[in-house]
Amino acid sequence: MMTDLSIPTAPRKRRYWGNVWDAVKSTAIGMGITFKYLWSKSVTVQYPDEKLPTDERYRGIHYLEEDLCICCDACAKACPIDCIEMEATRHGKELEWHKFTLDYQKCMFCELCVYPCPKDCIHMGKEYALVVEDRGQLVMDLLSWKGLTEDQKVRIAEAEAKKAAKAAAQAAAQAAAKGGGAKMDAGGGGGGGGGGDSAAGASDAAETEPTH
Amino acid sequence: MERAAPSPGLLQPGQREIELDVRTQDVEINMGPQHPSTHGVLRVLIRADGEIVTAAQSHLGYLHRCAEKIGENVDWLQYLPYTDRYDYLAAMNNNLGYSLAVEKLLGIEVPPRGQYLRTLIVELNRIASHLIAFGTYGLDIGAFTPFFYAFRERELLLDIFEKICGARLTYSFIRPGGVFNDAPPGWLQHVEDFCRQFEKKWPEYWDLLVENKIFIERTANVGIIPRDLAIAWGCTGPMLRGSGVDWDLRRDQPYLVYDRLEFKVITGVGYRGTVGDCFDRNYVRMLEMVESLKMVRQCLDQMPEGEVSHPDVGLIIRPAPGEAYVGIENPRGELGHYVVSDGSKIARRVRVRAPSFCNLSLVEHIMPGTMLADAVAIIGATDIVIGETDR
Amino acid sequence: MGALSQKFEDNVLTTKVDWLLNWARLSSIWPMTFGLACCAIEMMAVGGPRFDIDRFGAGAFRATPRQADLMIVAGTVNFKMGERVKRLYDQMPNPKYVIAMGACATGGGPYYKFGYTVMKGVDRIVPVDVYVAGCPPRPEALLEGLMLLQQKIRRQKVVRVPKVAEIPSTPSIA
Amino acid sequence: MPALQRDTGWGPMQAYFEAARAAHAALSQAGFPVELHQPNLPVFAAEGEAKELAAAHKEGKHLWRGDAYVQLADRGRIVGLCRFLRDQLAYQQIIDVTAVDHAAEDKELWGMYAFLSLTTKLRLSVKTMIPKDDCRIDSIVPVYPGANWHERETAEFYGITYTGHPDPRHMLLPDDWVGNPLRKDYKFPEEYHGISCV
Repeated sequence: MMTDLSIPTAPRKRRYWGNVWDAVKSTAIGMGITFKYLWSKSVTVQYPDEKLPTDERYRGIHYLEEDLCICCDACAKACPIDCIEMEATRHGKELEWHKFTLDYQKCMFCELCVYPCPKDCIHMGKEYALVVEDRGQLVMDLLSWKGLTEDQKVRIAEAEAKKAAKAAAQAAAQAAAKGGGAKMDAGGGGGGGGGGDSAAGASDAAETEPTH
Repeated sequence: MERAAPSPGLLQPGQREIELDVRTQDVEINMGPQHPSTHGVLRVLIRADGEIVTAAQSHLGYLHRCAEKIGENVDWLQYLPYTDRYDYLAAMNNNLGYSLAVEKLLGIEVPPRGQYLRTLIVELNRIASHLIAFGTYGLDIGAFTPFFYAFRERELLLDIFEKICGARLTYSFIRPGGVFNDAPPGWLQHVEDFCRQFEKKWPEYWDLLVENKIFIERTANVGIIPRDLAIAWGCTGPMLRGSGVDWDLRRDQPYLVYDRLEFKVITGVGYRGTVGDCFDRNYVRMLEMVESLKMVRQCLDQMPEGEVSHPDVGLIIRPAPGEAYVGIENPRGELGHYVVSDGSKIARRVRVRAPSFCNLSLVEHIMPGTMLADAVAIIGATDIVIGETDR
Repeated sequence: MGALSQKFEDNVLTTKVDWLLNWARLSSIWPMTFGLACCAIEMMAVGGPRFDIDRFGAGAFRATPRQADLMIVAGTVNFKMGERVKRLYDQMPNPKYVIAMGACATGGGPYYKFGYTVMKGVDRIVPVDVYVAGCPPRPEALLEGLMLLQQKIRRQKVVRVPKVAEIPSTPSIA
Repeated sequence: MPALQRDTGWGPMQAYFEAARAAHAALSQAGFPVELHQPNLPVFAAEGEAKELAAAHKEGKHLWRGDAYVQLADRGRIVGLCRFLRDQLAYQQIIDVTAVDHAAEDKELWGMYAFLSLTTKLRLSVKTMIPKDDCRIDSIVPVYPGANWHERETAEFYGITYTGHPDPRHMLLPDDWVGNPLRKDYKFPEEYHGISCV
């Protein structure tokens, strides 16, 4: 239902006592409105005891899905103030992370770093309260681990072993080609070596995407 | 302080002693940059003879943040977050002004749903901005309570903004080519709930502050800006309309979907004083909230389905060479963006024509002759945002 | 505290006196109305009904630095304003605290790269106690900052002699 | 230029083009040395416009889009032009006074003026060239008082001297600031009053 929002016409000019009456009356009306809220429910949120739920799209402190990230620098380039810095060493398809820092002395939470990410791995989180006593702590490392994980080491070892096997097979094929000429064997051996790698899902695109 | 103050008791030869009731002398008062009743870090140097202001001079630049230089150094899209920060009370409108200027160079039209969503959210932001203007204006002239009422409703609006774009103040939501995200499910219902709630609250503000006799005495017939003066000094927005000029870019040079919406342009009518006084400027803002609410409702009714952004505009924008000026109706007046492109991904020039800047330039000229206490009322009624005057 | 400050050794009595004084200080921090930019709006929101900074005893926003204990630097400080910030800080009575609210006050923020007039951190002119990240920080984050400041005040030694390791290193003031 | 079939969403384009044409005609009739510049790209981008633009750029053709504007050849007559616009063509409001520096090696700055008419609801932008080695132009404050602060601001950002300006103080920068920040050859300062800028 629409409340009537039309404006009443201005009353005629009043003299001294009229003014006094106006002042008292309008103040009383205002007091009445305020008084009405005495019994209504308070809107105050008792932070930190109760916290408002942050929304789905809230742009808070970033978080990084490190296992997906390919260190492509797209977010750093999209940042208007260059507050993202990343550094990693490549071991074939695996990345050895050294740092991925976000400088909250500069960051303005504009979300422009999130859009260009090819792997959709950097997000704005729901955390917002970042208070420190030392300014240097605001340069935050988003990495949850540094260096190589055990899984990665295993995968690197596997990949290297495969590479070695492939190289050996190729060498053998070449030797065979020199000797008799069975090229078909060598091609088949190489294909089988590539297809058997099941752990390459995340790092597959690393070869096609632009690198650091 | 050219005039030396006469020192009591020391008579020059041949001088006759005159007893004065009140001995006044010129004093220079620095209002600001840190002052409770200037909106931000404005410094107004006031020379007063007793209680009467004889001259005023504004000093700006205490919040100069080089927005225009930054515009020449970052990408077209990367500049968008900076537009939030010059008029931080109406960041959506700033995003819109910049986006429209870039779209003019891109030569693209945003899909209807995008247009409606923009209109809707811009009007909601106008309400939020006018709420602050209303609350802090009360605060300026001594009424503390309206501030709490204004902030209570504003928090509801900020919840709405937070749901759609994830930020409370610096939204970066409207972008060149459309908007970043479509409304989440249930969001439009949320807006409708707000409309219903706000409609009940608005008459309270009217009774609480605008009809209050003390408020009327402080603002009516104070700081009168005649119609011609307002036009000549390039005032826009509520400042111009408060002086009785019937001018609103939303109606007269319609952008977005304003030509499909029905609304009234509010002008000052001298409701409690003379046309163009501080009361009228506040009056225009108060009633504009209602008009904005009407527009929001119409947008909700007419909201079409479909895409919200133009598909061709990506993250790297390369507009055609050329220059474009787009002025939109901000809560404070005409916000103009003048952009010059050379066809590359970085702008040649981003010029911001800030409404507060132009409105404020007149203030120092209407202040002389008023009482010192009225200076606060005049600055408050101008509703400036220093982030915008200084950029 | 003047003549009595930091004169006494650790003992039961001085510890309790310290506790009492610190408790009094941290429960009635009076901030200064010192809004500079966007963050000031969030600072006002903290004073508003939903977040209500009065619950922490810090709701009495004073307009003059002479009555204030806490300066919340809410917004971008540029060189023109920096001079005034310093002057305002100097006018505040001891003990005084500074919260740098938001990215701009902390380290230049978004204006770090091309903002030729923007000071890259307010700690270049006044010593800062607590930094609050965000652009602008949510009101809750500012409340968090206030609570951190209260913790910091709780650790203060008022009448006791501080150990060398506990003396905070004040940044050089230009 | 084809008439618009749909609404643009950013304001009445066609009306502004016509305003520029009409203003140009009236001004040249009154004896002002003006020329009209109109965009030569359509208002709405066509498919594959980027390629067309690139090709045109290679050939040295200047294709551009945006607002039409009137260029004044003799910058000494800017005050007269403003008075003519205000009195004869009913452009009551000055909206903006600014300048553009295109490149550090350019010899000239653009001086830009934007006008608005409240009665005819039209806009007009006027441009004039200001050489960098003789960076002065007459102030239009006597005609449009609203240009006062705009000119002060442009003066400090670009180093343009507005002769006859009633209040030529610094506007936004400190009084002892060195350099004109919006010039393209501006060097960012290293320190200010002993406070490092980096």
